[in-house]
Amino acid sequence: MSMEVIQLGLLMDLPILAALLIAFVGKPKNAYKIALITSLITVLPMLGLLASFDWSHGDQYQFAWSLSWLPDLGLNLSIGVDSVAMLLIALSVLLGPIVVLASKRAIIENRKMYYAWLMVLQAAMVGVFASRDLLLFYIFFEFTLLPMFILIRVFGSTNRVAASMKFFLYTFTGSMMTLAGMVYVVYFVSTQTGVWTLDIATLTHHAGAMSLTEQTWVLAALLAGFAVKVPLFPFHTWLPLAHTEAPTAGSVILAGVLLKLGTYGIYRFAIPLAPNAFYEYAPAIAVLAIIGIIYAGLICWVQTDIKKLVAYSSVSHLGFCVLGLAALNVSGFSGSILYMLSHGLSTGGLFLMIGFMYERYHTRDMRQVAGLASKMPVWATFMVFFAMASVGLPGLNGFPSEVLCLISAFQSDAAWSAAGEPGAWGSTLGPWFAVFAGTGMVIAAMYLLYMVGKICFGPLVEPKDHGHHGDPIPKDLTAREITSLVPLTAGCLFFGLQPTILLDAIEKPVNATVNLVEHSVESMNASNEQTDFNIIAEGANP
Amino acid sequence: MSEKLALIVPEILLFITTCIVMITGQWPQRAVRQFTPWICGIGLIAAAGAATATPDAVGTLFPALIPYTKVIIAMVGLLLLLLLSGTVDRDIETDVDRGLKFNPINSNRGEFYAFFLFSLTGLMLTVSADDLIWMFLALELTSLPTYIMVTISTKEHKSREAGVKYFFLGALGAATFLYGFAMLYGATGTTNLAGIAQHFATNGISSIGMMGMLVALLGICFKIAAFPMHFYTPDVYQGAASPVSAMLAFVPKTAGFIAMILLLATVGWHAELGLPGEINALLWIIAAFTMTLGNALALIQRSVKRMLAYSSIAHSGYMMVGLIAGPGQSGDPFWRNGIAAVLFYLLCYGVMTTGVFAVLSAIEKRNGQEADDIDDIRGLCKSYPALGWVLVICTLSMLGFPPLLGFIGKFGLFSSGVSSGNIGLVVVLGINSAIAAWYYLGLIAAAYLDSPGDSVSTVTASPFVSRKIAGVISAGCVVLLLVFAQPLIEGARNAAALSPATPNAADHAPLAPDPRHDEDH
Amino acid sequence: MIQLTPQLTTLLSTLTNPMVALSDPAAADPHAAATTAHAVGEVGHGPAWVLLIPFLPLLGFVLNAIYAAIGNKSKLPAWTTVGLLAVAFATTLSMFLSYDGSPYTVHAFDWIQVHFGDKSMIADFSFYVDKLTILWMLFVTGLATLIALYASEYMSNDIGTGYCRFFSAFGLFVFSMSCLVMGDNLLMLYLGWEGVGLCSYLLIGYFYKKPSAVAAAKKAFIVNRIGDLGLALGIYLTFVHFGTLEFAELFSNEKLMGYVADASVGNFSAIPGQAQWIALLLMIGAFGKSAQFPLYVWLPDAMEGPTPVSALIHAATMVTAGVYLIARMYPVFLVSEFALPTVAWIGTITAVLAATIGMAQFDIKRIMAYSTVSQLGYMFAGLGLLTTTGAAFHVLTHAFFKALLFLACGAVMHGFAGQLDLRKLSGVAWMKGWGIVGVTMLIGCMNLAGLPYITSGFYSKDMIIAEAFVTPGYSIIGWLLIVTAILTAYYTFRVYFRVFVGPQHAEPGNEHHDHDDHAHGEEHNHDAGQHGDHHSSGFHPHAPGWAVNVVLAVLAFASIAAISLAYIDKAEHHGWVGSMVHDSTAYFHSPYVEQAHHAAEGTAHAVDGPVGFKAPKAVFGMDAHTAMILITGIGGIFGVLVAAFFHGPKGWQGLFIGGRTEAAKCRMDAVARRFGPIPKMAENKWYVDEIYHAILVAPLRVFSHVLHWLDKLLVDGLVNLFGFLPRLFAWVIRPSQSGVLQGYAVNMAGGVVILLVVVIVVVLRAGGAA
Amino acid sequence: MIDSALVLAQQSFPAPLGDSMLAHYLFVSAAMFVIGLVGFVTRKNMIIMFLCTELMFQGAGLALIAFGRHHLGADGQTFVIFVLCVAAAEAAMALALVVLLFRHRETLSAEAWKELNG
Repeated sequence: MSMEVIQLGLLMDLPILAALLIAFVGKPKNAYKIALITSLITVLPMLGLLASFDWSHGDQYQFAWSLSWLPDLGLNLSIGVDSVAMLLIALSVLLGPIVVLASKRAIIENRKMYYAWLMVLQAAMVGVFASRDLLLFYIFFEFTLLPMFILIRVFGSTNRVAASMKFFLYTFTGSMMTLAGMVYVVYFVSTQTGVWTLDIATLTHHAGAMSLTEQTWVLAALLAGFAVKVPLFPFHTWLPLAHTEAPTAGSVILAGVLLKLGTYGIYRFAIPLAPNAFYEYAPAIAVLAIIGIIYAGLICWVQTDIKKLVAYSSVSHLGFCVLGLAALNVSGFSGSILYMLSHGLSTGGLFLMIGFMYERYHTRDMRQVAGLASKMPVWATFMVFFAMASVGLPGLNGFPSEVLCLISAFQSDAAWSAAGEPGAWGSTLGPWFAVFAGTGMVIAAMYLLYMVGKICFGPLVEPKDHGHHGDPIPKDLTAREITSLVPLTAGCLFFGLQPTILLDAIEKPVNATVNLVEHSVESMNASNEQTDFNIIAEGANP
Repeated sequence: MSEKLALIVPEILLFITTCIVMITGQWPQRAVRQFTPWICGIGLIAAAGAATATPDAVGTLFPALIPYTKVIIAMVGLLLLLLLSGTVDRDIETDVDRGLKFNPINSNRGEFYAFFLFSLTGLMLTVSADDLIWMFLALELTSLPTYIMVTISTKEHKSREAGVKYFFLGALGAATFLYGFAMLYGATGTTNLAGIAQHFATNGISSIGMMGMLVALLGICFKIAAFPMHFYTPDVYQGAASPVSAMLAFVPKTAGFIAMILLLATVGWHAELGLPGEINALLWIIAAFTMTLGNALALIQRSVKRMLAYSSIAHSGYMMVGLIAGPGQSGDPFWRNGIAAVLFYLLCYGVMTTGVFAVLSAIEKRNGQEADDIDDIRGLCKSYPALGWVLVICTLSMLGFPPLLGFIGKFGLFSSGVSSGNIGLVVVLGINSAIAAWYYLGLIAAAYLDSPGDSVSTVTASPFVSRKIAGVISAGCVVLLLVFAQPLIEGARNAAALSPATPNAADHAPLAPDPRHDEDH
Repeated sequence: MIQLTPQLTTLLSTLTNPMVALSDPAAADPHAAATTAHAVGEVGHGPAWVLLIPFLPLLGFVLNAIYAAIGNKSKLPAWTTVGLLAVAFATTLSMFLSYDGSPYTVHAFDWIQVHFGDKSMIADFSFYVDKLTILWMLFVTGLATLIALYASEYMSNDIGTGYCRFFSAFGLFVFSMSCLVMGDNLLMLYLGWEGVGLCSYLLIGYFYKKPSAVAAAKKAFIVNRIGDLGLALGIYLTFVHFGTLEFAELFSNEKLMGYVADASVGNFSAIPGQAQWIALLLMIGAFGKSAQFPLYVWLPDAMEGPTPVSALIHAATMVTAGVYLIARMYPVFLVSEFALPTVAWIGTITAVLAATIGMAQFDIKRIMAYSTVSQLGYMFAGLGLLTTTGAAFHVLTHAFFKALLFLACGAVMHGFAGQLDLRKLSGVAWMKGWGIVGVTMLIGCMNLAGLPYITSGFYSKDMIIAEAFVTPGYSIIGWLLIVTAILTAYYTFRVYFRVFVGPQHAEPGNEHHDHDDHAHGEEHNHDAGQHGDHHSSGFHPHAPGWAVNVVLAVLAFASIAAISLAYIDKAEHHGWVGSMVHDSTAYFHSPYVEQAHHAAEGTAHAVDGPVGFKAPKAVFGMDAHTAMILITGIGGIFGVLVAAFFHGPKGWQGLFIGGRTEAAKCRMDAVARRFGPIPKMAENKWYVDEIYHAILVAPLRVFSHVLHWLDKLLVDGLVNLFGFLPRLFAWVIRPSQSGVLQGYAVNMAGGVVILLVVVIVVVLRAGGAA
Repeated sequence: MIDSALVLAQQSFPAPLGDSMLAHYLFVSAAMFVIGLVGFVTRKNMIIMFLCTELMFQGAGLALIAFGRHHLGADGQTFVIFVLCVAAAEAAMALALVVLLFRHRETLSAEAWKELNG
């Protein structure tokens, strides 16, 4: 076990240890400190991993380690990361201290439970991305539900019970189908190779041999879980509810990482395991994504609950992410993965801003709170910043990925893209997809400026009874709050100005995935032609 | 003869223990009386030890079924034993504490433990059964004591009502599978299971044999609490004392599943098409209905025990997926072997459900009544953290939440279902797991997330530490068996290996090729 | 539009630009063309100090943000900004002076790079410098410096509150504008494009407590975004079609050269549709940013921002970005059959429409705003008529005189507590301390009105109008533009005659700088009564200080001095601007096009003559240029006289034809009544905003509400329904658990029987089917 | 005729139960089972209900004997003996149960016991 593997393990173990410490040893008042210190310490091995990762071989699993767990089920504790997973892990780990910082004042009761589960969630999120075993992935994927369920259910606002139930049950239902689909793939591969294996790389290598019908069903099953998680229209209704009711940290993690499990799942599993079916149904998926972009965007525009607005905006934004995946080409995948990494920063930032406001005024209703710029200029500045990042302003995080996703939609139509590019071998999407998805840009400006215009600008409006709750609240953001925002701000700028670093990092795996899809589609086309030829030959020879 | 006896050494040991227990349970000296459960425990451990040493049952359908199955029966039996302590004779012991003289006539302790052991003996005998007569007797031996245990488990009316319903409907069920057995015998001229299998394999399955099989299976559905014989389940579970309910959830169900496995092995599973059409259709419908019914009705319960009863029904439905999938070809691995999945799941289910019932048994209302309403367990993690956590862990496991034991078990069912081509049923299973999540989550939320302040009635710990221990052990197993599941899974796989010599009727039956599988050829 | 198509073809193949009618030695000389073409094809790396131009303003932004964070309460932000911008301007000047004729790029850092296969999409943070860039950057940085200086005084009321915010946004704006103009690829351009939009948003909404300012800011951003969508799609399509986003590569792209060659012989059918779409999409972006019909509605509202902002962003620089875009991407526009005619017509329509609205407004800043829209229309018409030189020249002169006009108006607004209604002000020029404002305003108005020979505005406007007459089929545009020129002269001098001359009168506005936390109004109330000649007791105008006056004077001088630009290089390029444009891709007859043409010569589409040589065409028996000097000159003077007659005060100040004796009454009042509702409609901007609201915004909003409800009821309802189904099922089957023993027995027996029957039937049917 | 029958009887004693005869027995056994079932379902008196289950058991028993005779094996008869034992055990339990219940409700009606439901 190399040093790096230990570091990777630490990313999961440290939060778990902290959770145990908080739950069984620590006092409630220390919970925050333990969580904060742990989440900060966890950053160190993560940085070490980032440094020792061999980015020039980003498509290979690195820091790989495997321990046989249940050989009869083929289940191995096998971890390892490629560059995509590595970056997503980095994102998850970096969000840790931020959400802990942001929770200090919001969470007053049940602190032990809160921070313990927050830490568990941290570990589970790392686990999802670090898994090289299909079942292990699924275990972590599902496991994230529980901490989140508890965070929403116990620490959410008024409608939290319904929200947590819907969140859990909806995603759980979907992922049961995902499990069935995954098992089918494993079974199929075992019939091909004679080995029952859950190793993702092996499965990916052989799954393309499934017939189109099989792949279609597998795709449907996998998407049942992942599309709900993303969430893709029309499976999104749990998200606004969950986001609205969740505590700030929950919303941030939900937006920052948990939704990405869906797109990551599509990228990592749905596409490689059912390449031909995905190719076949990519336009339909893209249409859903685009409907989501426009539909959710327009709904945002008429919200009065500011948190719900941002929640719906996630639905809208994630539409771009799925669109990029549906384009099945390099720019689409790159854009989509970039979106996975960057979306959480701006949306997470917005959720933090709303959380800070809520701590002061105990309302999220834009009719009750408005014009806060005059009272909280620092807050308003950050709010405008994150809103602009969310709008997709160039130079900030949303832009490069949005551009790539839209370009990919154009490109993925063979008629519109130069031959010789991987992914330019057929028509999945086309310019109209980009045009309609592009309206999302306008709509995003509409609803976010509507929000900013109401909540930050205009005459000051404050709810009458604010300040009756608990301790006196400082006027503007405190140093702690600003500290939690600075990394997000820096992240937004970094993603906006230096996406190339990330794009280079994910270039290899993305190209590999595109090649895989291309290979499967071509071989299936070839075999179809062969069949056609045979039929013709037989027909000609009575 | 001696080979046969060698197979039933555990049963013999248990029977001996039963005889001892019957006497010691009524013993005037309290110390001896109270030693009774220990004797049971020793007997069970001895039986488990003997079971491990059981040789292969040559000539039976599942030659290696006995060791694994009997060991898990004995182990879960030990857990149940911990749970059962104090169920009866509580008043009598209180009276003795107050100085009254012990009157063996009023005491039920002896027969209660004896019945428990009898039931387990019956269960083990079911495992050893190689003959219809044996199987019938073993099944009845499993069930008859439980009728009485249910009835005497509490002093309340509900136990009697539960007892009467259980008994009468049980008789109906027994008559049904007996009639099925009669027809099976009529069709084949032998009561020996291997003989029946041989007959089916050589002569095909006659319509009367098929009818017999169907009726027998339907009758055994009573034991496993499956549709359409499940109606008694919630009433009986609710009426019986919680420890007894736990026992009902494991013992007759296991007996029923073992019996079904043995019966189904006589017709065999076709390599591609599985069970013969009628049986497949029957089990398919039963499985789907059982899961759905159980989960749906569990959704609307306030009584935790009723909820668990319905969940027990649902779990039977899940396990039937494994039955339908069958053991696959000889030498097939665990993930393909539905029977192994069932055997493993029986263990998982036994442990999980014992844990939950243990929690319910370990608390009681202040008026001495059983804790049953969901409000009674509200905030349990705060008032009784150990019990609360046991409940949370075991319920999560029943939900099939990864990576707990229930998930591993369910994954076996999933994989066998998928690899045997029953994807539709697996989808139903998946949807049902999600429906089940609803009420399990309610349970978890009530115990862990809600504060005791919400609770209407307050509960207190019951004075039996062993119940708490049973719960903690169950929860411990749910977590720790994850790490050590491999030997168990391996054991289940070995146990469920169909004897290679088994003639397979299904393979010989003239069957139309299924177009689904054309592309495989 | 259809009938225009062949005309454009003719245009491309036969037009002769009068400015190069005397033939263009540089362009005609194959050797020179080849040299320049070489330069276009292989773009070298420029000096790194060029990076100072964008990054100094960015530094200003950062410093001002820091000042804001530490709560600076002095004029330090202003001086920082002015200083940095001045250095940036100086750097631009040195860039101009050191430019050796071949474009170069300066690489700051890698930005977006995606590699697929052997190709890649590269959009780096780099800057591309050619003469077009230099031209734009000169006036952007120059004006920004001046206006920052002006703002240092103008915004001084906000010291300690919004001062830092203003100047940081100001710095960010100049940075973004630099990126827009200097970016070496389309995504950089887009970055700047959106960046200036952001700054525009922030600065329009500077007085954020004012709902109207917030609404205007929002409107500006969103309307711009609609345009940006077109721009973005155009950029994507450019990449998808040409495989590059970098200007240097794009303009040496063989495909594009081939298309230009095809276009030059009118063979548009040889150009793929998608290549033609690029220009149409980019055009939408240009319409949004440059406030062209139908996306012009945001610009008048944008006057909610502080006046320096209106001057710099919404008059001089940002709104010309559309012109820049089209000029920069001119080859792409040339290959589109419909793009340039559309640009010409939209520009003309905008010019006319905005002028008619401008005539009826009473808010002087809004009049200036509409005049900006109208003048932008001229520029677009010029682009559409293939005179990029004219358009660019007009951009330049307009930048000076419109900035001047705005700043003068701003001085008035500042001095009269936000008063902008021309009916409530009169004779301002004669008030104490307002002399410079009066004079410079007059110069600005003359420029806008296009008084012949003495104003630079005249030269640039004339260049465009003349072009319309030499372009076959476009004389109607010419006439429309002439009419617009007359209207422009009228409404411009309407302002001047009413506000700056005549009897002194001033009612203060109601805006006591409500953006200030300290009461600005009180400051002036202490000496109430000393200025009894003002109608509002307790008010005295706040005469501009030195910074404002200096800036106004400089701008006035510049707008006159710009006349000289028309004469520099006149022979070769029809003016200095022509020479600047000439060496860039913006010039339709540029070496680039030449090169493309040469490339095409070898092909089957060889043409008779070089691209863009127009046959000289006589208008009224004269050279078009001379004719236009006459016509527009006379038209301009006529417009001024009309304004003087209707609005001018009695006496010499009204050129002896005016009759106004009061601030609020004039001859026009009576005339306007004769026109019935038309003036009112014009004053209400032809109800365009209302129409947009009725046919776009309101329905969309209703639709969104419908979607919201659908989401709640249908989409979520279905989910809830599926969630409810198990419960429903449970309630349905619950009676089976009646608790009655016999009931259970019946159920069991019935279940067994039914199952047996079902199974047997199912299997029989399945068997039968098989 | 008689001779031949006798010879036949002597040759294969005990003679297997013929198919038609078997059918008669099976019919009776089925009838007993169904009557028992119907009685169980329709009668409310618990003792009678129990008797009905006995009828069902014995119906099955009859079938077993008939089949045993049909196959000329002892299995059926053996089975029946065990069934009778079990039935006896059940009878004992049933009576005890019925007595217990009667003590509490003073009625033998099964419908008196329906508190547990849903």
